[in-house]
Amino acid sequence: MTEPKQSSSSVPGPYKWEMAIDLDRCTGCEACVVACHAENNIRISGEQEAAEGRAINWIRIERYWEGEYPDVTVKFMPVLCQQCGDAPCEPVCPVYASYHTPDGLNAQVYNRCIGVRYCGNNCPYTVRQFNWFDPHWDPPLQEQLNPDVTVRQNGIMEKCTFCVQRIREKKELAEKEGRRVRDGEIAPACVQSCPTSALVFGDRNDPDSQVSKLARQDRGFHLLESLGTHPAITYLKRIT
Amino acid sequence: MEQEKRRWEQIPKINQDLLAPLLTTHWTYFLLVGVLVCLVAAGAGAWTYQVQTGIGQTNMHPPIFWAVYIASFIFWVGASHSGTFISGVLRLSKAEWRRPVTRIAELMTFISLMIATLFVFYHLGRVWRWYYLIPYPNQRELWPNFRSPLMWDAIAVFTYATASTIYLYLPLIPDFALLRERIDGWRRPLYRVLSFGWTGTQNQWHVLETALRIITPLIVMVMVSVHSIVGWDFGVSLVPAWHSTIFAPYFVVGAVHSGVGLVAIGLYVLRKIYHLESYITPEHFDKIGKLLVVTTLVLAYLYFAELLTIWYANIPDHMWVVDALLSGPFAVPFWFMATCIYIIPLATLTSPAFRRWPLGVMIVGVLINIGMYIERVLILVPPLSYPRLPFNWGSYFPSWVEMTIIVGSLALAVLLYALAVKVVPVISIWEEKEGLVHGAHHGK
Amino acid sequence: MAPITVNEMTVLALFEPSGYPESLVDELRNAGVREDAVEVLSPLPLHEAALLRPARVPLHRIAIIAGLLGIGLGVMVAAGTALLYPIVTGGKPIVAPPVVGIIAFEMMMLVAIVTTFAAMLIRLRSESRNATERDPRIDDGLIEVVLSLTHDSARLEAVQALLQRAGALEIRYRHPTLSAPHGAEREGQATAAVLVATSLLCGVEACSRDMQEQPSYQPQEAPRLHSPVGSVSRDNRSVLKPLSTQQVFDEGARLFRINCSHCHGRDGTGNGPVVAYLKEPPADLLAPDVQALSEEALYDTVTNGLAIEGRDVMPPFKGEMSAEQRRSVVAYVKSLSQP
Amino acid sequence: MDLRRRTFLKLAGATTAGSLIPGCKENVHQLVPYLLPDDQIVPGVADWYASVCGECPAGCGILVRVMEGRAKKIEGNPSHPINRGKLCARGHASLQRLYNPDRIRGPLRRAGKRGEGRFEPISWDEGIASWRERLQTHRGHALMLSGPLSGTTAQVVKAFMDHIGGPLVIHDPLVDHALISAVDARFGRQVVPDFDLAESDYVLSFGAPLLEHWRSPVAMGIAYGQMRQGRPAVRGRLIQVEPRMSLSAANADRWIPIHPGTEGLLAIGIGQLLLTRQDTSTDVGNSDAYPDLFKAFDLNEIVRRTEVGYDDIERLAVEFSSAQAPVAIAGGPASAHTNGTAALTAVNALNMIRDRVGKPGGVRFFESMNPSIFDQKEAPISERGFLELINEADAGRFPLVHLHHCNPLHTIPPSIPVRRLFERAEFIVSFNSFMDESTDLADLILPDHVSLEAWSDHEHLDEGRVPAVGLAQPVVRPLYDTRAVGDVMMEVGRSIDEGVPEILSHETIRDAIRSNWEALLSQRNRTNEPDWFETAWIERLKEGGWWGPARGVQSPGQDRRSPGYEYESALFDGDAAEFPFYFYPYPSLALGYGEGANLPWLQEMPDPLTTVVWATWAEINPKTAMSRGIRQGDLIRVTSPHGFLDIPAVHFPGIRPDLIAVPIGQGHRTYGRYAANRGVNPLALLGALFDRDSGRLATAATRVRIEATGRTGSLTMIEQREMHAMRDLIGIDRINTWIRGSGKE
Repeated sequence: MTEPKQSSSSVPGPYKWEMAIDLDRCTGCEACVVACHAENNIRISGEQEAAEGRAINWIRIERYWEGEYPDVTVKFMPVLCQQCGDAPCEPVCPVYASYHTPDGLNAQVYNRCIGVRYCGNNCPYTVRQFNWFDPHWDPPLQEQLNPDVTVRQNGIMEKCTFCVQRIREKKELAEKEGRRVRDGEIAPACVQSCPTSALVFGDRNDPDSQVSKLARQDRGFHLLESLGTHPAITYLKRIT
Repeated sequence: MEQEKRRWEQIPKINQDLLAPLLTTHWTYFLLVGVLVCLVAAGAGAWTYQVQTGIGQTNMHPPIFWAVYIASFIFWVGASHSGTFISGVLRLSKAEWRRPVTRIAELMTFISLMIATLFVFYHLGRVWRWYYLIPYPNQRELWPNFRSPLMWDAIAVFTYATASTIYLYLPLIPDFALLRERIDGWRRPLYRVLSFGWTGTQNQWHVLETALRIITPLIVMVMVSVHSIVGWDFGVSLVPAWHSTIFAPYFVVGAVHSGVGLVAIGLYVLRKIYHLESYITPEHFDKIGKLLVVTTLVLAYLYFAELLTIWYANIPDHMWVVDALLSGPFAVPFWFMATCIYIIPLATLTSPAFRRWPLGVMIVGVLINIGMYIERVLILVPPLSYPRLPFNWGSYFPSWVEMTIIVGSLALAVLLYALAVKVVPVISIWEEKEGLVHGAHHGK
Repeated sequence: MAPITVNEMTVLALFEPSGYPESLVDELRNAGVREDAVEVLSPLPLHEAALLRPARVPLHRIAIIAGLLGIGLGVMVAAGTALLYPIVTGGKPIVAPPVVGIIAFEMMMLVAIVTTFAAMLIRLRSESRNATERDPRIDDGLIEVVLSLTHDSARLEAVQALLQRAGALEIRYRHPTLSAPHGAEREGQATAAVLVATSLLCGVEACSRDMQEQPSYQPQEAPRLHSPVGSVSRDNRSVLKPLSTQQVFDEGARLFRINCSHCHGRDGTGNGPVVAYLKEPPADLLAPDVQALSEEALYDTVTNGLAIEGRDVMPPFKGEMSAEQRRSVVAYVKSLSQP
Repeated sequence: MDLRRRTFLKLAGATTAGSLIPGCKENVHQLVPYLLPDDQIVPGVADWYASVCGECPAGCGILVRVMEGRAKKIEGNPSHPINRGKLCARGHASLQRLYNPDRIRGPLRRAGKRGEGRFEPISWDEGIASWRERLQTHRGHALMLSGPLSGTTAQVVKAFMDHIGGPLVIHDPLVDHALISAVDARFGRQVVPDFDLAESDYVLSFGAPLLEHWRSPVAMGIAYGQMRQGRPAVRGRLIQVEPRMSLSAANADRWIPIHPGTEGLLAIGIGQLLLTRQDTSTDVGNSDAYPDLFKAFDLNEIVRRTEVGYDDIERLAVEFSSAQAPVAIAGGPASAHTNGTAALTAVNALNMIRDRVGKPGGVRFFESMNPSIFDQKEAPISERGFLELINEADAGRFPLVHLHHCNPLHTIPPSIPVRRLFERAEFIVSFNSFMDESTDLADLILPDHVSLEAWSDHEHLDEGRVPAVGLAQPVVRPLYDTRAVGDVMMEVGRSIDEGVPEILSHETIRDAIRSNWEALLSQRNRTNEPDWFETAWIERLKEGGWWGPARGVQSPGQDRRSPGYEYESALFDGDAAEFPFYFYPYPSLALGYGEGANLPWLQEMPDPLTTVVWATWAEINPKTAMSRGIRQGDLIRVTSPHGFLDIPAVHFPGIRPDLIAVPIGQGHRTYGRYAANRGVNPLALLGALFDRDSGRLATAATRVRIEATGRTGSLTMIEQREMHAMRDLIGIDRINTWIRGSGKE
């Protein structure tokens, strides 16, 4: 990973991609879920696979009921790979298929993975999905597959990559123009499509980026913070 | 002198008794081998089907990524510790009653280790890429990550496999020399190579015994390290109810517990089939029974320690699992397991009369092993079924492919044992002779 | 008795274990038989001190040295190679001391046990007598004493008498035949078989090609499709009006000279060298009606060519020039009218 | 090892032979360079085409990423004022409509008897010829059943139907006729007003599906996000009053489970309290306008019938009166009763009391564009309108029926006998691009392009604050032998007789759109160059449409409500004793009324509240279910006066104990492999009750009863712990169901 040339903007050093999710804005409309399926060649898991609990969603909306009828409330929680700072899935992989990139992302190398699945166990957020069978698209649905994203075969662990193909594309563009990536220039598919703008993505090393401002809010908390995984996603508490 | 003279005269009888299994083959043996071959073929077919179509043939799904394959791996690695523990510790303590037991146990070690490695291959998602685990230089930017407990497993099981093969082969050398003379046909060239030019000079005996005296403590230490590492596979993870310090000792004692049970079964079956009553006496079963009582008590103590700490601390993440085990969906298998490996052995093996009843000890051995298999599954599946985010809780039940592969592997183990009995004398002949001549009081 | 020949002689004497005199070895030694010439073969280890000669193989020391070697090897494997092989881990640690400890322990054990075993095997091999000397009846509980003596016939009788006095059941003599250590030939074939097998194995590895065959269409992968007619993408290249800068005109002029001047002539009036051979004279680009055409129309003619009454008069230049180049030619043709 | 030469040679031979054996064939990739390079296409680089999403009438602007002629991804168009770069789930999934394996790939003619569903492919000329011949014979007796139309396509279809004589009937099940008639009655505008959530600080919603199907769910989503966290100092609150907790109620600050059909009564109650407090609070509207409406009911009776506590009503009144910019909205279940319009009028009256009409954060109407070219639009008819249509069909008035982008047999309950309309018709022509239930009965199918392959424009001149006309251009070449319905109509229209109206005189629909846009753009950015329209047209194509400056607010029309208007309570089909439960079939978030069912992404998208995928389910209150021994996933028989359905039950804490709710969308007999024979269509249980004023079908007005069938239904949930309530490891339950399950018919 070559370091970006010293660009005009004040913030030196590598990027640290992070996301802020405002639970007060999130309505659970699942636009992000389908946007992610379209962008990242996620397989179509039919009814049988979903019944076996093997539907693959890189981002899912967790719904929690609270209370009894009639004063019952619902909490929606979009959960995706938290790109942890100290990811519990990295030390346990015997082939370095799960490793940490200098950009602060937790990357999954499909070709190295031999399907031991320890990373899936050790992830406290259960966001790692596994390809139990080869994916299948009835023609002509495969015309829609995104050539920038590898189509995974069976026996491979996969997870949200923060749309790394978009990050890399814009980083190369910025590098070509000799500048740093602007705040908001990179938007993963879910961030881009979220109608209520609940999801915000950006470089946390840049103090005045949108995600840094949101992450500093006192409503901010991290999922399962006590485990010390230092997730890269800050949730903003819903005000009830 | 007269007594000594009479003892030397029984040596030919020993040769005759202990070589009988290799020479005569009853038709039921072929029937047994035939059945086992069919079961093994079914298992192989199921595995190829799973590799061809994808590991989705199992019932594993997020959050339960590890299930019966890894549980079977632990079970067979545990079973393999029976050999090391019994023959190793007994040799160290020079207990006379070890003589007929050591080789039976060491054969079990050798075979169950092979089955254990097989289960690792069943478990891999992309099994045709297993060699990524080997640290050989390549251009694919591949290198095994030695911080992963699975790499510790790989190295530890490899070390243990080599060590136990050596530990099996060493006492066999003199017997191979004897077989080289007594048995002809296709096995003779094999014995000639395996006996490694043994002629029986005192120096050779001395070197052999020294080597044995060196390797025995080492292999016991390896045995303890291997099953601690298998325990640390789970102990070092973040999964609630896995992440606990008790796992390493608990696994080691559990391994010995199920291993000794397995040896009890082996002793009884071989004694019954090959009429070795004069070699394997109720005294042996009594000693094995005492050993089982000790391991049951230690195992119960460790398991109680683990459950108590979780139950008392009442941390929700862990308590979901314990509740599920004690009173939730996993209650039925849990209590069945608890009776099999704690209550029944303590109830029966504490009475000396029962311990001297070979069939009884064998039945308790079988129950212990069934219980220990379920206990390995219950160590694996419930904690995985209750991840920290309750939205993702799941449940699991093995699929037919998994069950066929498990049964097929069990059949393979029994098949290998049956074949081994035809190639190697089940009881170490020279040790029996040595026991006969030098033993202070031969266990009559 | 067999005729006594000239050189080496091996004497084999069988004894009843009970009848075997403890002092036999000492008597033999007094009779002048060398220490290492005496071998006692038995079906089980005889612990009588007399028989034991000091073991020349220090297995204990070998095991300890091998163990230390194993620790070194373990540390090298777990830590050394990881540092030598720079895998990108984004600053995360590769070497963890407790982990290196575990692997070092395992390697120590492995190397120690394997070396002890190897040392013992080598020692066994050096100790092994000729297999034929071993009388099968040893296994039934007899003890055999093997003496390898020189041809000195006098000592032979003395030894023979000594043995008979000691109660030997049977005494035989044997000349040590120079038999090559058996099995050398067969070992050669075994290693050959192993070699073939490994080459087969790594051959297989080259065959499977996971994820190289992507179901998604890669750039330029057949079947090639065309863009929709009439639609305009946001950053459409062919519709962009080039800036009428000088640089575009020069480019247009250069391309005009290459592609168009052979018919339309260098100055565009239609007097190119090829005109004589054409049925239909090319248009005079300076004519007012041509200059009046819009840029789009000109661009369209250059791109798709021209056909009058079904006969195509001018070839399309779509294949020869890119969209920008055709734009620049059109800009140049438009500029012909201005002086 | 003696390494004599001979053994060495033998060894070398063996190893080389060994390593050759496993070489395997490298399958060849065909890389075909272009003979004639396409101007736009650069291999490996994406083109972005601006267009408009065709999944629902909201008309959000989209950008489609196309690589080498293949559409890869749909994203929101940042410059389009309605969705401003955002996009809902159905918008993304519409890409699978283009590449759906079950699309009709060419014109078909019926081969067997009608309804057998056997068709044989024919050429376009044959198809058009047989259609033209039928048009000539039945001139003046044709009927066109169409989905929502907009812009030039609406004009072309309308002109075509006028040309051949016959009504153009627009049917869109999601249009809330009760709301339109309530607004028309009170404000004289036949349009859904713009409820400005973004600036409001207190939204009192009586069942309005703000986040699911309210005009443009994306626009409402943006407004909701703005309302919640958009402003530094203010955080808007949302209160949802409805019998079943919908997605909007799940996100509300408070959900009030009101008795079905009494939303209007609650509004009246709140109105009374507002008026009594009227002297104290500040800007109260002309209270005298509703002397009759708010005095008709006594507050205690309101509390009894709505089952909403007195202090709750008072709290709502206090909050509504003290809020800075409150707004009251009604729709969804509130309008799905026989007194829908009355209820909505009462709720609108609340806005009048607080004088919220025309204010930021309230109810806003905008001046309509000066003579806009798209002015005469056909209004969609209500379900009651279908009854007259069916009577006319019985009288043999419609021998020739056309279908365009609508599937009435699925979206209209059988109690309204639309099927008779098909049976009476001599010849049925369908332009749908999928084999749905209605097209299955067609005699001739002339498949239209999918929205991503066709030219169309989407006019929203009189709705939002910013007038906008979206322009949709094809992003890929048509995949199959399909033709735009506009082109076919023009061609056939001209060939019937020359005297066609100007709109049909064009060659293709694209030319018609261009002429319309020339008129539209000439009013604004006309420049003096001769080919100004070409550059302007390319500019608009790149931009994705035309949007004018934000408009000022228009004062509402006068109150045209007839005097003596009084509120009456909702009627229900089926008597309370035999059918103890109320029943509410609601349009599902992903599948709408079923048009999304053939898209795999929408089928596998988990329903936000129950996380069920690929299935229909019946929501039942957990206490009611437990009292009747109904466990999660058990199949229950829901019986109404018009039939019964077996639906798997889901324990749904957010529903009234006396209400059963079932999502609409599944239950297709044919509609492609992803939709066919999956789940059930709850509309089959509904009776033919309508809203008194607007004629909209009262979907929530049918009562049902439920009983357990003892079998477990096929229910698939993403949240596994609910799926089989963590049955035990041994799977004893699985064995029981396997034994019992064999009886499943």
